[in-house]
Amino acid sequence: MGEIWEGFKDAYNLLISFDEEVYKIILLSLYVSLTATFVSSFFSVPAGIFLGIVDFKFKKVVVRGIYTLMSMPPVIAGLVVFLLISRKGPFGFLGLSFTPAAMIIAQTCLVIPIITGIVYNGTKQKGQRIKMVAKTLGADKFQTLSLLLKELRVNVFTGIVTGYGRAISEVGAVMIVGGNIKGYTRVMTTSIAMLQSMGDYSMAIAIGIVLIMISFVINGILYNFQQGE
Amino acid sequence: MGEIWEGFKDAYNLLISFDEEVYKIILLSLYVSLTATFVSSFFSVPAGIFLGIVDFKFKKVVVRGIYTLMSMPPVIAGLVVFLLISRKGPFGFLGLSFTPAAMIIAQTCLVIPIITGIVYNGTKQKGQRIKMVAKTLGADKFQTLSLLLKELRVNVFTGIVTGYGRAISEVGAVMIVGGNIKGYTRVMTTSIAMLQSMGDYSMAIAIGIVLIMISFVINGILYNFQQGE
Amino acid sequence: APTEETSKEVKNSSIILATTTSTENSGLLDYLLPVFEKDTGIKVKVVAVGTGKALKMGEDGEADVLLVHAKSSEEAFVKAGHGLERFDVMYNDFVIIGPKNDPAKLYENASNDVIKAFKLINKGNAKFVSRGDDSGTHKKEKKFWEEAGIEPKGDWYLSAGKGMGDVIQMANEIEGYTLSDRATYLSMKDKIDLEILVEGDNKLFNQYGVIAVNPNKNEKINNDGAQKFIDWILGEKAQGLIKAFGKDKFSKPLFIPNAR
Amino acid sequence: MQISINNLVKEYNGHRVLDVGYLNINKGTILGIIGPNGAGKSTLIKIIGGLEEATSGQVYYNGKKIYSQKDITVVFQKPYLLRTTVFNNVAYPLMIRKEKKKAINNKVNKILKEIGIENLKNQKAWTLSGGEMQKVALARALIFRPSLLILDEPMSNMDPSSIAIMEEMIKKINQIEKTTVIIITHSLQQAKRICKEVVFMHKGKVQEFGSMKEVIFNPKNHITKAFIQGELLIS
Amino acid sequence: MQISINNLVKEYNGHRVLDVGYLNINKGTILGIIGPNGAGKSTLIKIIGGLEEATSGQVYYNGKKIYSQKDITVVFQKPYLLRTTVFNNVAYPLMIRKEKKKAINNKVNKILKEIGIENLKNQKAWTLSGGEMQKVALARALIFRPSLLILDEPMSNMDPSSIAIMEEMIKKINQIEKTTVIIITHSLQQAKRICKEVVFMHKGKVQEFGSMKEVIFNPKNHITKAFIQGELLIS
Ligand SMILES: Nc1ncnc2c1ncn2[C@@H]1O[C@H](COP(=O)(O)OP(=O)(O)OP(=O)(O)O)[C@@H](O)[C@H]1O
Ligand SMILES: Nc1ncnc2c1ncn2[C@@H]1O[C@H](COP(=O)(O)OP(=O)(O)OP(=O)(O)O)[C@@H](O)[C@H]1O
Ligand SMILES: [Mg+2]
Ligand SMILES: [Mg+2]
Repeated sequence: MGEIWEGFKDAYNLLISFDEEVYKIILLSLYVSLTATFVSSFFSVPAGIFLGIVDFKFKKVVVRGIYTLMSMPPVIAGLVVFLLISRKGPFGFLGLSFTPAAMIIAQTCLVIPIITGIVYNGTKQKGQRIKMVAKTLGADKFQTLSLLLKELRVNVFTGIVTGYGRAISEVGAVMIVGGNIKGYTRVMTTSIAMLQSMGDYSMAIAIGIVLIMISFVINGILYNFQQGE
Repeated sequence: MGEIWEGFKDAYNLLISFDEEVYKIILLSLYVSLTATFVSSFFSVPAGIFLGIVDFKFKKVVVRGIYTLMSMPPVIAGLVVFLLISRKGPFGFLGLSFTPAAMIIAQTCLVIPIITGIVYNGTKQKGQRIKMVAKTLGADKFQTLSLLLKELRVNVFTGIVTGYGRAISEVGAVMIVGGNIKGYTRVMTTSIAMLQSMGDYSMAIAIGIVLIMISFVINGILYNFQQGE
Repeated sequence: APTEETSKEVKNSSIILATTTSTENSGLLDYLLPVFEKDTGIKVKVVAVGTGKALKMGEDGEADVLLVHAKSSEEAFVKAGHGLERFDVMYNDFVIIGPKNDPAKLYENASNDVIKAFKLINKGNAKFVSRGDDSGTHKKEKKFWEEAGIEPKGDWYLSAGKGMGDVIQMANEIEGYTLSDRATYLSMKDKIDLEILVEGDNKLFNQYGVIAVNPNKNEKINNDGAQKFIDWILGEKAQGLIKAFGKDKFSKPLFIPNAR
Repeated sequence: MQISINNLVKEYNGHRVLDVGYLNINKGTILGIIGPNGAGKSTLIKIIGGLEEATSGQVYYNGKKIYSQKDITVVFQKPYLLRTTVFNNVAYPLMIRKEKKKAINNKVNKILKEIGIENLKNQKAWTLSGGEMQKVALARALIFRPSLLILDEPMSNMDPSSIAIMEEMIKKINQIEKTTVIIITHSLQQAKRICKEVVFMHKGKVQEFGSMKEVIFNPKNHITKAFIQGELLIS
Repeated sequence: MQISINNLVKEYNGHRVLDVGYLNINKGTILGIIGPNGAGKSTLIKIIGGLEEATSGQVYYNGKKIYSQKDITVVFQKPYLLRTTVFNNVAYPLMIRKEKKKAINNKVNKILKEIGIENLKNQKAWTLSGGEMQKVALARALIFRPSLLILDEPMSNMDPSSIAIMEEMIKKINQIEKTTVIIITHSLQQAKRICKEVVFMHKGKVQEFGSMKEVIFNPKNHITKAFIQGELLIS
């Protein structure tokens, strides 16, 4: 219990210490998870919208597959990516193992189904009508997509926030593909896991608090994009 | 790479081996994560609906707080629950540390914000109109809630599926509060993490495959509840 | 009241053992504990963590008994009153493992001199993966660097903050060196390309100890069970079992019992 | 139910869209509300129906501030139908009133037949045509015999013969059960056919209130006059 | 734009809701579609507007199967407005046609003024009253001068004087730009005022097609006759 309160104190000290290592860890976390969220959104938001308004054979199976992949354990995503990019793997020649790039790839795999699933769900409910209006007003394919994006922004926002939440908070995938190398691939969650495994609870909680505070700010920024209502 | 294909073979062998330990692990995973999802839904679905239709002071802050808690790292959730229920913690007298009950509690904490956030989002968009209709037709509070549930079932479904996905796939929280004790608190994700750290990749992937297959079935069952459209 | 009695019985019938990953991952506990449970009726719940965390769990009274390998920390632990008494149980040894082609030429020049080997790694600018997690192994490694007069820092030195198995895999992936306990290495040998390059130095001795957690921490601590476990594992039967463990598979025991 | 309104004001961000000083609606009347778009008609009835808060002012139901929501119903301008079948939509108010299954069946079948949509009974509500939706919404409100029935342009998408049937039903319920009916309409014809009294609203204010004849043939107010002339212009 | 329809059929789960053998809509006409609820009017115009697939049959636009969606617009029975201001809603078709900002401004302000809602310019679309929404939806369709304008009960919630204004605008566009207009309405009065030709539909079939006078004063078909009498009954 005491550790929780101490965690708050430590979090404060951590932030005002301006320790370079701490800030590097925070920045790398943000870089990796935000990039993964951004890359995923780039594919998933259009994919979710597409799924929501277009009918095709086996659509039901695809949708159920996506919902299922929402339950993909981060460790498995990490492991599969690791095996693909490892020295002996098919993409070994790229030399990606234990790099931030590998961490981004693994998190992207994890986040894609989440954003796709949530955006699909919102589109299914309102997408058809929006598409029709766009059509009647003479919008081309790209304009229709951008209108759908605008009108469905609340759902897109929820999808992205949920996806970001998954990315920033997961530890299994980045731990495996990144390796938690000090000064290079160590991020907030891997630090937390490490500190926890070393029994340094209050420091672990301190970093957790910092992580949550940062998420609060980031959600605020994302929230402003979907505003205007 | 080869490990991935071997993983499929191993998954098959695992399932047809009818090994008691394997089935115990699978069943415990399901028990813990489904119970956590169920308990969370019980609180979160009404809470999300409530947030979506009722206005109050500081609502915006509460909503942003919930979105933020979606990014709570499982390790932190696990750690905080652990400190609370640990022998010297305030709830130590309950003797919950390293028990399945503790795992359920930790996962519940993790899943509550996710379901609440997604349900809130759906309710915000349609809840007000549904509430009005219920009112005009003379529904009392409970009947209104049950009508909202029915009409918003697609959103509720997405929330529950996303929450379940988080619960079944996370390893950080259950590892800490459960301890990965063989035959007692070992679940699929902690097994995967352990096998992975022992370098037994194909077996780790095999369990991952089994986990995903099970999620496919569970999502199918959940999906049927929201059908009827 | 009858309920109190049953709850006491349940309490007596199980203990929490905090230990390092090496004892669990090597399969030793899976091999020993069923026998213990049959002999005493006490169920053992194993929580496998690093030595640092295991000691912390003891300090917090979260575990009843510890089986760890960091002798000086263990003695400090007992001295601070967190544990009752420390006993030697068994030992194995540490080894330096590395890639077959051995770029820093450890096997050629330092096959039984760990300090020299560390110097060679540093001089050859070969990659080294450190546990970096304050575990028993990590503490040992730090001591060697100190003795070698090297401050491990730079691109060649990767501090991973992970368990032994993970670190071995990392070393394997980047074709670097690492310090490992023999048991974990042997249990993973088939899956990796690393070989033992340095062994046999007295400094690489790895002693495991058992400690009962001081029951004054909280009333949930099952000291009776812990004592029974200590008595049992130090006893002839268990020591014999330890000696036999792994012989068939590795032709050598993984741990050598040395209880007095 | 008798309704009286006292100094009712509704503002949105300081913009006043409703400002009704005093209005008394007698039990058993059929009151028509007419007036141009944006006059505040829907806002007024939403407040009366307890679905929106007034910025200030009061509504009294039979002289009291409280009322049972079970007695009042509102049919919206854009009906919201539940995502289920036509039958279940119409049966819903009876179901929540815990009527017997058989009674529900009889009542629903009867009303669906009366308005000529018994063939749509098992159709999903969201596949209905616009007029069909309005019929279902109206049937759902009429079936549980509220004592105050508020209708917001309930027949705007219906065909003429359906309108005739619906108007008959409303008149009948009003006669037999003494239900107070408030109906917003843009059709002076319709107001003439069914309303006993009529209110003319403009820019949030009640400009005219009186019997049908008074308001239409003898408007006191030049705005009302202009509105009615506009109507005559197009009919 | 000239439209001809050939054996158009629409079925839902085997239930036929539309079955139009042959129908020719001349360029520059104003065609009214009347008929009871559920007759298939909305279904027909959705297919013509390219918004729904027919189960079988063809629609030809100026003799061809292909057409530019930029030339055709449909105003729905329940308008869907974008979640933004009135101005942005009306400006949207011009924006996607990449008109200059100034030109857009002028055009939008002009049309809002013409229909008397310039004061709502900056109001969010979802706060509008029912009639105001219809005005915005109609303005949004009229502003970009389509060559085929399809309207599904576009004025059902408007007040009489707004209806008069809107009808004038439609007639003017039809005259000046030779826009083909198809309008569904339940008001025979309205059909009389603006339509050159009229189609009477019943149960998915075209029962009657001809000039306004022919259909209304001299219906060939007893169903049409009954419908028109129903209308007379209430008006
Ligand atoms: N949230 C809001 N913000 C600003 N103005 C609003 C808001 N809600 C409604 N209004 C305005 O209030 C006025 C009254 O609306 P109301 O729906 O009561 O009109 P109405 O008389 O029912 O019109 P109609 O005949 O078109 O249905 C309208 O001009 C509308 O634009
Ligand atoms: N998905 C569907 N399944 C079954 N029936 C449907 C479906 N969609 C539409 N219908 C039916 O098709 C018929 C024609 O509908 P449509 O909307 O074209 O009618 P309409 O002539 O426009 O009527 P209204 O005047 O009420 O607007 C209706 O009876 C409707 O119930
Ligand atoms: Mg209105
Ligand atoms: Mg229609």
